[in-house]
Amino acid sequence: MTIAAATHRTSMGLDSRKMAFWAFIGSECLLFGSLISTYLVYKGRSVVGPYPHDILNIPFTSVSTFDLLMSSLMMVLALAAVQRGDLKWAKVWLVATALLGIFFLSGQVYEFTSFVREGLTLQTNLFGATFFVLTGTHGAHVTVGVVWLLTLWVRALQGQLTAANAVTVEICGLYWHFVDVIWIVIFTVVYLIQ
Amino acid sequence: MQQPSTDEHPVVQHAHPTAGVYLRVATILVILTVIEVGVFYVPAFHSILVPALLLLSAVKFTLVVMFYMHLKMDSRFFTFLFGGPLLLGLGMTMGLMFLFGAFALRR
Amino acid sequence: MSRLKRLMSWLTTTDHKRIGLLYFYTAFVFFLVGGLEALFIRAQLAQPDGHVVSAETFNQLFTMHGTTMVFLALMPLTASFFNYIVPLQIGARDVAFPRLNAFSYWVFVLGALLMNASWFTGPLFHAGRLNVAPDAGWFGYANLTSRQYSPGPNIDFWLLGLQILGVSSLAAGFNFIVTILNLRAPGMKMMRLPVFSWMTLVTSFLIITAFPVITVALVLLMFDRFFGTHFYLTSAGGDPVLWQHLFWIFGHPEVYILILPAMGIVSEVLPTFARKPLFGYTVVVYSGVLIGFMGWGVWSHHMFSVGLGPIADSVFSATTMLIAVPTGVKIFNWLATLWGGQLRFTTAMLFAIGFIALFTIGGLSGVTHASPPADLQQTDTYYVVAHIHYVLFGGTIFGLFAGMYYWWPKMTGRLLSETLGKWHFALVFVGMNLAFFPMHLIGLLGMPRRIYTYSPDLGVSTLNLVSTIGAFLIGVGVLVFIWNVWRTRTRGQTAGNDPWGGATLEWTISSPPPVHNFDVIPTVASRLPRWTKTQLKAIPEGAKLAEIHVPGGSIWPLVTALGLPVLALAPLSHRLPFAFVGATIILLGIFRWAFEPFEA
Amino acid sequence: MTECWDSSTFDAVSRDRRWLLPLLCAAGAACGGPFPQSSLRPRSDFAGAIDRLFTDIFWWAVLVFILVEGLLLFIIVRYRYREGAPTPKPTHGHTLLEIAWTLAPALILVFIAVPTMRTIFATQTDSPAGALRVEVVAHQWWWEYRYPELGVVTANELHLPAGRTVALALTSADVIHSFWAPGLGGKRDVIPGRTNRLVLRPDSVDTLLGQCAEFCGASHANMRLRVMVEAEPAFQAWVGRQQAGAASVAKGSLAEQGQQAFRRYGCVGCHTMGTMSTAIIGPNLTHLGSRMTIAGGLFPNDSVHLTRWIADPPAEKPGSIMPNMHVPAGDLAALIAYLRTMR
Ligand code: HEA
Ligand code: HEA
Ligand code: HEC
Ligand code: CUA
Ligand SMILES: [Cu+2]
Repeated sequence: MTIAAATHRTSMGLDSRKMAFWAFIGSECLLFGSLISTYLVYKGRSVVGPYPHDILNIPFTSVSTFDLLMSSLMMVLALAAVQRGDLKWAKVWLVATALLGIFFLSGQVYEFTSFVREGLTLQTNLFGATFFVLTGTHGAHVTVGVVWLLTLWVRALQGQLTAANAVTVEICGLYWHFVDVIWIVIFTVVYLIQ
Repeated sequence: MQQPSTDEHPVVQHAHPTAGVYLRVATILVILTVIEVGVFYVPAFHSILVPALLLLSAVKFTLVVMFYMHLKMDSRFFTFLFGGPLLLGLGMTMGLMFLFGAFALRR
Repeated sequence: MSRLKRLMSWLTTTDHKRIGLLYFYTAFVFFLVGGLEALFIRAQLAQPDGHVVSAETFNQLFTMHGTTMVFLALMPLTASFFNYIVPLQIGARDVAFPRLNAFSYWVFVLGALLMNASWFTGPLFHAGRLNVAPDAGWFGYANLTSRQYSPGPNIDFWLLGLQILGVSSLAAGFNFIVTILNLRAPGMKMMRLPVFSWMTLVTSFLIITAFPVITVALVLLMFDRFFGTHFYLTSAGGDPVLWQHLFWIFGHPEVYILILPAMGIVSEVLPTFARKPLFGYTVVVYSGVLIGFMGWGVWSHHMFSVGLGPIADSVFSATTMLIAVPTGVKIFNWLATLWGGQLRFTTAMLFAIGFIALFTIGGLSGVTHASPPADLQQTDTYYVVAHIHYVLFGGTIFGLFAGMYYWWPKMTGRLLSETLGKWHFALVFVGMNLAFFPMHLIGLLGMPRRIYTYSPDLGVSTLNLVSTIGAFLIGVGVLVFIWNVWRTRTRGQTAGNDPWGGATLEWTISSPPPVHNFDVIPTVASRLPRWTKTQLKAIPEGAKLAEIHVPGGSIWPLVTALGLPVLALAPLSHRLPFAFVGATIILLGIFRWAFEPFEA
Repeated sequence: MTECWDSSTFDAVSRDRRWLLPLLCAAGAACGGPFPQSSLRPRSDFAGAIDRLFTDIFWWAVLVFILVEGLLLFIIVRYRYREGAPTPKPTHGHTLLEIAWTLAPALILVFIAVPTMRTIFATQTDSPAGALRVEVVAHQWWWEYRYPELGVVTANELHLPAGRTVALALTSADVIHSFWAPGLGGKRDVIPGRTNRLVLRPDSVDTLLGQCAEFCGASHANMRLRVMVEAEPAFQAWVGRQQAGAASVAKGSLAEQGQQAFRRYGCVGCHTMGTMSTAIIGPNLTHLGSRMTIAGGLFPNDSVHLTRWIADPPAEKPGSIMPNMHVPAGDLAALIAYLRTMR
C-alpha cells in the first residue's frame, strides 16, 4: 500500500531529500567504520592501564543502551503521529525522544568524568584515546540529534508540522535511529567484548 | 543496483508499520539486550562470547534498520545506498584487522 | 545592474551554471599556482646542487604542489564540469540541492585560501620566515607530522585545510548522486545516461565513501597534535603505519576520483568527432563502475616497502593488477569507437586522443608498480613521479582540456580558437613527454623523489635538465591557452546551439543556456537523442508552457561556509574564542538556511 | 654521442640492459657517468631477482604499448576525415571482441603475476643460520650500523663481505626512513616501533651508493649512504680495525688539546668516543678517521669539510640536529687534529 504525496515528481519516485540522507548515512558508515577499525586495531596495545576491564561499567552502560533503544521507539511513534496528522502526540513523542537523548548524554558526561577521575584520559594510553574519540564522536552525533529534535518540537509547537511535511520528521528519525544503531555496535564491540 | 525506472514518478511514501509493530520490535530489542548483558556475565558462555555477542548485535542492528528506518518497506534502492557503504566499511575493518595481525594469519 | 548588485548576485547565486563557472575559474587559478610551484621545483632540479630555493621551501613546494593539484585544481575542475554539464546532459533545471551546491563551492574556496595563506603568514607565528606552508608531502606520513618533528603551524594548515575541503567534496557528492538519479528527464533511463554523467555518479559514490576515512585519519592527527594523544606515536604503543593505511584507503579511490571524470569526458568527445556512437557503451559504463569498486581493495600497493609480509603483498598485488582489465577494456572500446570513423581533429579531439596515448603509458608503469618486488626499486623514486604525471597530467589534465575545448562554446557561447588550440596541444604534448618521460629513467637510475638537491655523481643531471625544459614548455602551452580564453571573450566565433553536432541533450539548447536551461523538459527516447531518428519528442504545437520556477539566490550557504575557516582559526592560533564565533556563524547559517523560503 | 661512453659507463648498465643505452643517448643523457646508484645494476641475489622480474614485466609492457599506440596511430591515419566521405556506419558494440580484450590482458597479467608471487616469497625468507647480522638504525639524517656479533658500531658506510648472506634488521630512532642501496636490491622502510628485515647476499666487490628514500624532513635529500662490499679478508681486516680501541693521542700534541676541547664543548654529550663517552645521539666517532665521508655521506672526510661541518652544521646540512657549538678557530683546529687521529 502506498500513499502518494503531492510533491515533486522525480525519476526514481523517491524523495530527493530522503535519498540524499540515505547517501549521507552510507557515508557515515565509513566514518564510524574507520573509528571502530582504529579502536579494534589498537585493542590490547596500550602499554599502561587503565585497561577496558578495569574501568568499563557494564550495568551503567546497559541502562544507557536501554535508554537509546527507548528513544528510538519514541521517535518512530513521533513519526507515526505526524503522518497521522496527530500533532498533539507528535509533540509528546518528539520531546520524549529529545529528553531520552539528553539523558543519554548526561550519562556519557558522567561516564567520561568518572573515567577521568579514575585516571583514564585521552592522553593516558591508546585505549583512552580510541575510546574517547569513538564514543565522543558518537556523543557529538547525539547532541546534533537532540538539537534537531528540539527544533522539530518547536516547529510542532508552532503548529507547522503537518502530514504533508512528515518527511522532515522522517529524515530526522533516520538520523536518530542510525545513531542508535551505531551505539548498538559500540556497546557490543567496546563494552561487551573486552 | 536495481534498474531505476524510466519516467518521472510521483514521490510515493511507502506505508509504515503500525505502532503495534514498533512496540513489538522494541520488546525484542530490549530482550536481546538483556541476553547480551547476560551472556557477558555468565562464565559458561565465555568460549562463545564473541560470536554470540556479534550475532546478537547484528540482529539488533538489522531490526532497527529494517523496521524503525523502514528499509524493509521502503525502496530497495535505499538498501543499496546504505548497504553498499556498510559492506565497504566492514571489508575495510576486516582488512585492517588482518593487516595488523588481529587474526594472526600474518607470518 | 549596479556593481554591488552584480557582486551580490554572484555571492548568492544558486544557479548550477554560474557555480560551474566559479568552480572553473577558481580551480584554474589554483592550477596555475600548482603549476608555478612545479616550475620552481623544476628550476631547482635543473642541475645538481641547485640553489634556487632552500631545502625548507622546496619541501613546502612539492607538498603544496601535490596537494594543490589534487585537491584545489583537478577535483574542483572536474566539479566545474559536473556542475555545468551534468544537469544539461540529463535534462534538469538545476541540481537537486542548489544551495548545498553553492555551499560546496564556498567551502572549497575558503578552505583553499586558508591552506594557501600559509605561504605568507610565517610572521604571525613568529616563524622567522614568510612561508610556513605544509611540508610533509601530499600524503603527510605520520610520525613526521607529529608535534615533535613538525612543531610549526605548517602541518596545522594542511590538516585543517584538508578537513574543510572534505566537507565541500562530501556535500557535492551527495548532491550529484541525487541529481543524477532523481532529476533525469523523462525517458532518460540509466542506460541512456551520457557516459560523463555516469562517471560523475561513480565518482560521487567514491567521494562519499572515501572522504570519511581521511576525515577520521585527520581527526586522529588533530588529536595527536592538539590534545596530546598517541594515535600515530610509538611512545605509547601507537603505530605510524595506521596513518598510511587510512590515508591510502582514501588515497587510492581518490586517484580514481581524479581519472573517472576525465574518462567520461573522453567518452563524450571521441564519438562526437568520430561521428560514431561510443563502441560498447554498456561495457564502458560497467567497467567504470567496476574500476570504482575495485579501487577499494588495492590501497596497500602504496605500501609495498613497509614490510607487510608476503601474503599481504601478494593479495594487494593481485587486486591491483586486476584493475588493468576493466581499464584496458575502456581503452579498447575507445579505439574501436575511432575505428571506421571520420575523425575530425579538433583541439578537443586531439586532447582526447592524447589522453589515450599518454594514459596508456601511465597505466603500464602502474602495472610495473603493482609487482611488489619490482616496486621496491621504484617506490619513492622519480619513476613514481613519472607514473603519476602520465596518469594525472597525460590522463586527467588532457581529459579536462578536451572538455574545455568541447564545452567552452556551450558555457560561454563562443568557440575557442582552433589555431591557438592546436599550438596549445602541440606545446603541452611535447612538453609533457619531455618533462615526464625522462623521469622514468631518472628514477631507475636511482634518484629518489622529494629531494631538493642531488649529487652530480648520480649521472642524472642531463635528464633532469631535459625534464625542466619540458616543464617550461608546458608552461608556454598553458599561457597560449590562457591567451586563447582571453581573446575568445570578445573575438571568439559565436557558437550557436551545437557547433560540433553532438549527440546529447546539452546541445539542444542555446549557448550559453538560459537560466532555466530547458523551456520544456525534453522527453528522451534514445541514448543519442540528437543522432537518432526517434529524437526528442517535439514540443506540441501551441502547447501552453508551464510556468518555470527559477530559484532565487541565497547568502546563507556562503555565511555557513565562512564559519568553517573561522572555526579552524581556533586550533591554528590556539585561541578558543574563534571556535565559539565559528560555531555561532555555522549554526546561524544553517538555521537561516533551513527556514528560508526557497523554491528548488 | 659515442664519445660519452667509456667502457665503465657501458659496464654500469648491466648486460641485459644494453637496450637502454640508445634510449639514454637519445634522451641526451649520455654524459652523466657510470650511474653509481642505478637500480639496473644488480649486485646481490635480491637485486638480481628483482631485475629479472622487472625485465620480464618491462617487455610485456612494451608489447602492450606497441599494440595500443600502433593501433592508435594506424587509426588516426587511416580514418582521418576526408572531404565528401559518407557518414560512418554506426556500430554499437561486439560481444566477441569485448570478451577477447577482457581475456587477453587478463592472460598477460597472469604471466606477470606468477613470477611476481614467486619472487615475493623467494625474497622474503627468514635469514639462514650463519648469516651476518647487522642492525640498521636510521636517524634524522644519518645511518647507524651495528654488528652485534662483532661488537662494531659505525655510521653511514656499511661494510659487507661479498658472497656471505647478511640479515639487516632495520629500525628508526625518530621518524620513518627508507633504506635503499639500489645495487643491493629494493628498499625497505625503516619505521619507529617496528623492526623490518632484509636478507640478501652481495655478489661482487664494489662500492654502491644509496640514500634514504622516504621523506623524513628538512635534510631527507642529505641522508645518503654507501655500501662497501669487500672480499672476505678485506672485510675481516676492517672489522679488526673497528674492534680496536680508540687511538691514543700523543701528550702535548694539538690532538690532545682537541681531545680536551671535545670534552669541553660537550661533544661527549652526543657522540660515543672510545671509552671517553658513550652517548648515542650522533654517530660513533671512535673510528671516524676510517670513514670516507661524514654527515650522512654528504661530504668527503677531510680537514676542510670537517672544519666546515663542526663550525656550523646547520649551514652545511639544513635542519641538522647537531647544533652550531660556536667553537673558536683555534679550538676548531685542535678538534680536527684530534678527530683525524681517530682512525
Ligand atoms: C589518475 C590517477 C591514477 C590512476 C588512474 C592510476 C592507475 C594505476 N596505478 Fe597509480 N598512482 C597515482 C595515480 C593514479 N594511478 C598516484 C598519484 C600515485 C602516487 C601517489 C604518491 O605516492 O604520491 C600512484 C601510485 C601507484 C602505485 C604505488 C607506487 C609506489 O609508490 O611505489 C601503484 C602500485 O601498484 C600504482 C598502480 C596503478 C595501477 C596498476 C593503475 C591502473 O589503474 C592502470 C591501468 C591501466 C592500464 C594498465 C593501461 C591500459 C590497459 C591496457 C591497454 C590493457 C592491457 C594492459 C595490460 C595487460 C598490462 N599507482
Ligand atoms: C594532480 C595533478 C598534477 C599535475 C597536473 C602536476 C603537474 C606538474 N608536476 Fe607534479 N605532482 C603531483 C601532481 C601533479 N603534478 C603530485 C601529487 C606530486 C607528489 C607530491 C609529493 O611528493 O608530495 C607531484 C610531484 C611532482 C614532482 C616531484 C617533486 C619531488 O618529489 O621533489 C615534480 C618534479 O618535477 C613535479 C613536476 C610537475 C610539473 C613540471 C608539472 C607541470 O605539468 C605543471 C604544468 C603547469 C604549469 C606550468 C602552469 C602554467 C603556469 C604558468 C605559465 C605561470 C602562470 C603564472 C601565474 C600564476 C601568474 N610534480
Ligand atoms: C646535540 C648533539 C650533538 C652535539 C653536542 C655534537 N654533535 Fe656531532 N653530530 C650530532 C649528530 C646528530 C650528527 C649527525 C648529523 C647528520 O649527519 O645529520 C653529528 C655528526 C658529527 C660528525 C660527523 C660524523 C659522521 O660520521 O658523519 C662529526 C665529526 C661530529 N658530529 C663532531 C662533533 C664535535 C666535534 C662536536 C663538539 C664540538 C659535536 N659533534 C657535538 C650530534 C651532536
Ligand atoms: Cu631519512 Cu629520508
Ligand atoms: Cu593507488
